[in-house]
Amino acid sequence: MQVTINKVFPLDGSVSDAWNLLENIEQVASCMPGAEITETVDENNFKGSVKVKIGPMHVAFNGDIAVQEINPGEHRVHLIAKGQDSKGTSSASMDLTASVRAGESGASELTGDADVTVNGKLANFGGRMMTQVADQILGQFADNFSSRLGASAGSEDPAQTASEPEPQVQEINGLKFAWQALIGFIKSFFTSKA
Amino acid sequence: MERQEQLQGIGCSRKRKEDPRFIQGKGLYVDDVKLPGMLCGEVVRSPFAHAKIVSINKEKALALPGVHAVITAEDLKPLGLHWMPTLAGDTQAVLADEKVCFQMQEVAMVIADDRYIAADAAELVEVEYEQLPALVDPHKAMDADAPIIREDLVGKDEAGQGKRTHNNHIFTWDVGDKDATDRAFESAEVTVREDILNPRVHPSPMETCGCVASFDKVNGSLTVHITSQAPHIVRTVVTLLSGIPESKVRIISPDIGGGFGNKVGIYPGYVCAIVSSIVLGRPVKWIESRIENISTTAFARDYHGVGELAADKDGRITALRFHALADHGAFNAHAQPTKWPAGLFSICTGSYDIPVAYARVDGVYTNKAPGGVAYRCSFRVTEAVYLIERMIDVLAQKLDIDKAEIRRRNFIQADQFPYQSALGWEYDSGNYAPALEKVLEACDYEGLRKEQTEKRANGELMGIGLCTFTEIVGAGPSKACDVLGVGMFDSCEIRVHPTGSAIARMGTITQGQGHETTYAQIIATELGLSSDDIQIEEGDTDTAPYGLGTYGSRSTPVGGAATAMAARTIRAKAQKIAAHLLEVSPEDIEWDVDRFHVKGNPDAVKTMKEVAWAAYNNVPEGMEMGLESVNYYDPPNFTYPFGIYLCVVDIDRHTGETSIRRFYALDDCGNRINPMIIEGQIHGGLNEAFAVAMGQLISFDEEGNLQGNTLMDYFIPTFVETPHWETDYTVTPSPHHPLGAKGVAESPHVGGIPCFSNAVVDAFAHKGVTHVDMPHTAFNVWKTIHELGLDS
Amino acid sequence: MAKTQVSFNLNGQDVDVLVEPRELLIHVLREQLQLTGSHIGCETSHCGACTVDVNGQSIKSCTMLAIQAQGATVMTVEGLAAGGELHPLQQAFMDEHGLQCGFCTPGMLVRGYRFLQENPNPSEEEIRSGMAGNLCRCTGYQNIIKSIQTAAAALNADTGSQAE
Amino acid sequence: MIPPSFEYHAPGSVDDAIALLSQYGDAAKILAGGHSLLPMMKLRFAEPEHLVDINNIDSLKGIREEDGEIVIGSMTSENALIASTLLQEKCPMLPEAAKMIADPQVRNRGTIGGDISHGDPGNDHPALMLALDATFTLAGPNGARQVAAADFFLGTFFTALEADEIMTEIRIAPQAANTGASYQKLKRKTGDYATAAAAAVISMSGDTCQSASIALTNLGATAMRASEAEAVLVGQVVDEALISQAAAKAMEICDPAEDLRGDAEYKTHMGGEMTRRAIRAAMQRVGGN
Repeated sequence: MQVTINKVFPLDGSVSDAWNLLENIEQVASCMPGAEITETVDENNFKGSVKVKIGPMHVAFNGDIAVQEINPGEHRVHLIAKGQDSKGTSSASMDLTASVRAGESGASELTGDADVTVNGKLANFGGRMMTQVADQILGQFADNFSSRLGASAGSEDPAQTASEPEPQVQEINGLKFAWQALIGFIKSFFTSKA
Repeated sequence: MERQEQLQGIGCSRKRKEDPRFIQGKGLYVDDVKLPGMLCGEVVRSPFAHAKIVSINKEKALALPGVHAVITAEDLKPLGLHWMPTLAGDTQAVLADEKVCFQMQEVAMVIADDRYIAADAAELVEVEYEQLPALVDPHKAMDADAPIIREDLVGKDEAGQGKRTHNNHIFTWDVGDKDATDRAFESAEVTVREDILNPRVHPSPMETCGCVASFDKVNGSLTVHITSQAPHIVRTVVTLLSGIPESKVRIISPDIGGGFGNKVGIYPGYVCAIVSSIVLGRPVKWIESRIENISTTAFARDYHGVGELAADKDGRITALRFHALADHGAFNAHAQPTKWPAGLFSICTGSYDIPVAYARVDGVYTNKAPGGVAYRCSFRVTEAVYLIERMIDVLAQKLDIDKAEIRRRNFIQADQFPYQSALGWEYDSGNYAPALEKVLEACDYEGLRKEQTEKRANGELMGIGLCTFTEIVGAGPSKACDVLGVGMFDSCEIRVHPTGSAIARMGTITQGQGHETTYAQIIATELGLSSDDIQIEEGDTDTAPYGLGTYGSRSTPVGGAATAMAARTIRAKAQKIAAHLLEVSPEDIEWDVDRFHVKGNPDAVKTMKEVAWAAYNNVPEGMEMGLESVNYYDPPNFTYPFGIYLCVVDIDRHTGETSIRRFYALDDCGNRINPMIIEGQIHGGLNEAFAVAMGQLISFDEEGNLQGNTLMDYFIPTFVETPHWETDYTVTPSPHHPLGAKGVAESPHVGGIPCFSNAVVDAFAHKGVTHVDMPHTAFNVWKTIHELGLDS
Repeated sequence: MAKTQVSFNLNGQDVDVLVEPRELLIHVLREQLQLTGSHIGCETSHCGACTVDVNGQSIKSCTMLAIQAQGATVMTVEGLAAGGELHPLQQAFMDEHGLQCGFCTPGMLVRGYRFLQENPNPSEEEIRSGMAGNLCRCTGYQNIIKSIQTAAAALNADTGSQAE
Repeated sequence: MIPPSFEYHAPGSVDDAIALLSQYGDAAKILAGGHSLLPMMKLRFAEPEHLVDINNIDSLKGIREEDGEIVIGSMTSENALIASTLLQEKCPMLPEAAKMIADPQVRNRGTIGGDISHGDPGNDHPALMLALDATFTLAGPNGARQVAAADFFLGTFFTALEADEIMTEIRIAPQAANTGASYQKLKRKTGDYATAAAAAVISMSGDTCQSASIALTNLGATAMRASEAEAVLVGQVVDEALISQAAAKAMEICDPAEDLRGDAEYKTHMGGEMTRRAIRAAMQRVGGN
């Protein structure tokens, strides 16, 4: 089950501030709702996890992030993330190219082009909600990215400010919506009564 | 006459003898079997369609209290059981060996105290996979650079069914005179061509597959209760795989909750349960869930064909040509016993006198579940009938000839039987033209066409579908069919008891067809004993004579014939005993319904009951006592039932919903044993045809993930969707069958599918539509409507 | 997981079982109470093979916890025949060839039994919608409809004669 | 297909149920009819540690008239809706629609409150509630509050119901005079979700449409009100051309997910067609039926 998503998000900060944030993969990962880097293998390879618990649903994905390219000239990063859920019944991968550029309205823009693939149980029962789910996650990511950029723009030490975690509640809520959409879709395969 | 009626024999719509237990909840199905100390198995399955197995960690599962074992390919290897032969000459992984080749493939089996613990433990088996690109489209599978699905076959130019030309190629099969066919096409006045798809579907009987394996370590004997349409074959396969002598293997098919082809094959779950029982020394039950059933055991069809007809300008067909890619999934587990990889596809010239034909099928591997079963049909007969019955409509439209008329012009005529078809069959009997006229008249075909014309003028969509099909069933002559070298005979053993009741044991196995009733009726008529007093037993290999099972509409053509022959042997002996009792010579005696009497002296009588008693105390000198016989019947030919179906549909041009206004089915299955049961079989077969034509589809996404493998999405019509059925019949006996019977249960499925399709396409014929692929869901039909702009 | 005692009336008899909360009613009926008439066909409440009667209503016992049956009155196909005599619906299924493989039959009968109490004089259309929660692969439904019509007539004749 | 282990609670009152939800928080899940939750648990997608079964709370069941409103307990089953003479008389669209949900057995277990609380865009009651301008009573640790249907459905499976709240009642105004209502649902087969469905409630004054209320099922992230479609009709003498305009407006707000029922284009068209049929049927029933 593969979907392709192309998105542009306006940012408040300058192109160079945004690029400073984007080229730091660990920072980028922490903008992903519920995600964290658990191990730095080398400068281009990381291990990470996404853990979500919403209502009755528990999902934990563990995986690898491989940076394919960091192109400061074009303010572009290309990375591939692959993971499996902890029960081994589903896998997901994302081939993401993200870049920042001068914005049309705001100061700058974040562009994301992602191919997201889901296989296994989630693809059997929830695959067709992929677009909505991926959209939601990416939107939440952009929000986090933007707010972190806003926070860092006024700071002496952008990296330090940026590393402060976002309020957990906000992240969970963001995911809650997306995952609930997915759960709901899965449920919708069964008779429609609660 | 009265005595005849009392027998409730052939031709009588007697009530079924099996019903009392079913209506009181006393049937015994495999999942009802509960043995002391029994454990439960749960299969751990691959979430991916194509992946390498990096590692399997059983520790957490084994640590769960109540778990007895977790078996994987590694455990089966020392026993040589990690792969097993398929019925199609290929091999199939019992548990995935280093890689998985389809989603939900069997990777491990957990054995635990009960199904609850087994389910928990299956979740705890940790398998690490490295995903590989998956192939779901057979055309793409044949690309030069396609990923290799079966690494185990790399370098082998043969996979059990002849030469293969590509790593994902299984076989090429062809039949007919290619050159003559090509020439006929070159010189034809008119030709038509269509891509004809039979999508992947699943038989989905109400009961899923399962078994209870019980190995007795003390006696070294194995008993398996199993959902099998062919228990004797299972016994032979178990022996070949395990080395346990056949005399110590007992296979029991108890009551079977529907088969429809799903229960012919031998599945990894069975093998794992058997091995587990042997290793653990305790009975092991394995029952698949509905999701597992739809996803893994036995798909049908998946034939991607191109059909062509050549004809003269009057619509007389001069040649037929066909090529298909047959998607067999990851292993060629095509469950069919003929000597040809495409089964009986060569019946594709149908009811028509076609001078030359050529058909070719290439088998292909994909990352989908293995199989290729005959879903309520003989082997690839649905695909064949679908081809010819669709194509003749395409030709009719091209030439603007009425669809009934074009059939009249091409029918094999009654005086041409026995008829030699271009692809090598000898049709035993048929009488198509009068049957067609009977149906057209019953349905007021002319009136319907008139109404259609009026409706079209108003922008309404009404379709009339015809299907005038011929089947080939009753596999089969052993010269044409065998399973693992065992010829396709079938058997019956009859014992008449001293007081005149009897038991018969059969090599076939009923799955709802009513064998306990119909075989008893045959014996009743042949022996003059009431069918009430005749017990039929099937499915226990310890007691029944060897037989090849029930599928391909073979029970009546083969098992029924064996029954008649065994009964006739008994009657011949009985005649001698009667003569002895009446003190005349056997030639001076006549059979009269239920008794013998001396010719010319109707009062000198011995009833069969009296003879039965005498058989145990007063037989002619030199004669063995007892009254029993066993017959192994190898039929001289297949049988060729036919039918004329007519379907009227109305299509909602706004939603694409098709409503079946009328479905009229005339079947000719030769002589009829129990008309009530025949009618029931036809209703059921039509409903399965309706399901296939209008909604069933096993679909995958591009990565091989199954879509819609629960009964929410997989279409099994309910009372509400199912149309009303009208049935009719003619009788054209088979000349070679002892009872003149032909077999009926599959005709409605085989003939019904193209009839529905023909009706749907006919609704759009005036707009130039010649073919639309199944299933004709509202969505798919609407697409046609919308493309044509008919919804505005 | 600790087990809980659940008591209910099953086919006229009081029964007690010890169950885990997660145990489904169908499994407890079939495996603990040995009433294997009710069957499992789909597990997602689509097929109706597991239909039983709980407190006068047809329900799918694959989608009800056994623990929820506490205090309930439950009837399965095994409870349909009274005093060794077949229920008219059972007789009608036999007479009208309303079954083939028999796997869906217990669920059909239990649902049909309740349906005829809800609607003693159903039209064909009403039978089709009233029985729509039960799947059959063998019969094409037509003879099941006939069976229900025959049973309705028999039951009504019976009630009529009793009233006199 | 075996659910994972959990602890089972069967409170006898709403207060007890709320106390359990407060105590166990995210680890608890309400068990109403169970026909969505139990299959999900069998697939091991949902693994709640605690199930709070509210089937034993009698106060949540039943249909009554109170202060000129129809009050439906959240645990009222679909079959009870169908059987209710009060609803047949004063809110006939509800029993009509309930007959199109699932199958007879499932309708004995499935409840109106469960159907609404899930916020599943494929469920039928959300659109019905929107079209009927229903109000929901949500009870929580701090008492009860009233939420209008229009404010309840926030996203796919995302509603205004908090984790420690239970929907207790649904309140609906009886159908006004000179009003007709209809629910039109296209589905593949019995037991299926709608490919598309539409609810319409139309009030007429002579030949003029006085008010219109239209809502759609399974055509977006939530059930939704088709306000612009309504606006096309109100104050007008409604003819086929106008109905088609309204249907076109309804189609504009459709954003369905593609699945085996159809692609977005088909479903959107079916949204239009169901809207058209619902308006026609509702108008036919004005003053009659």
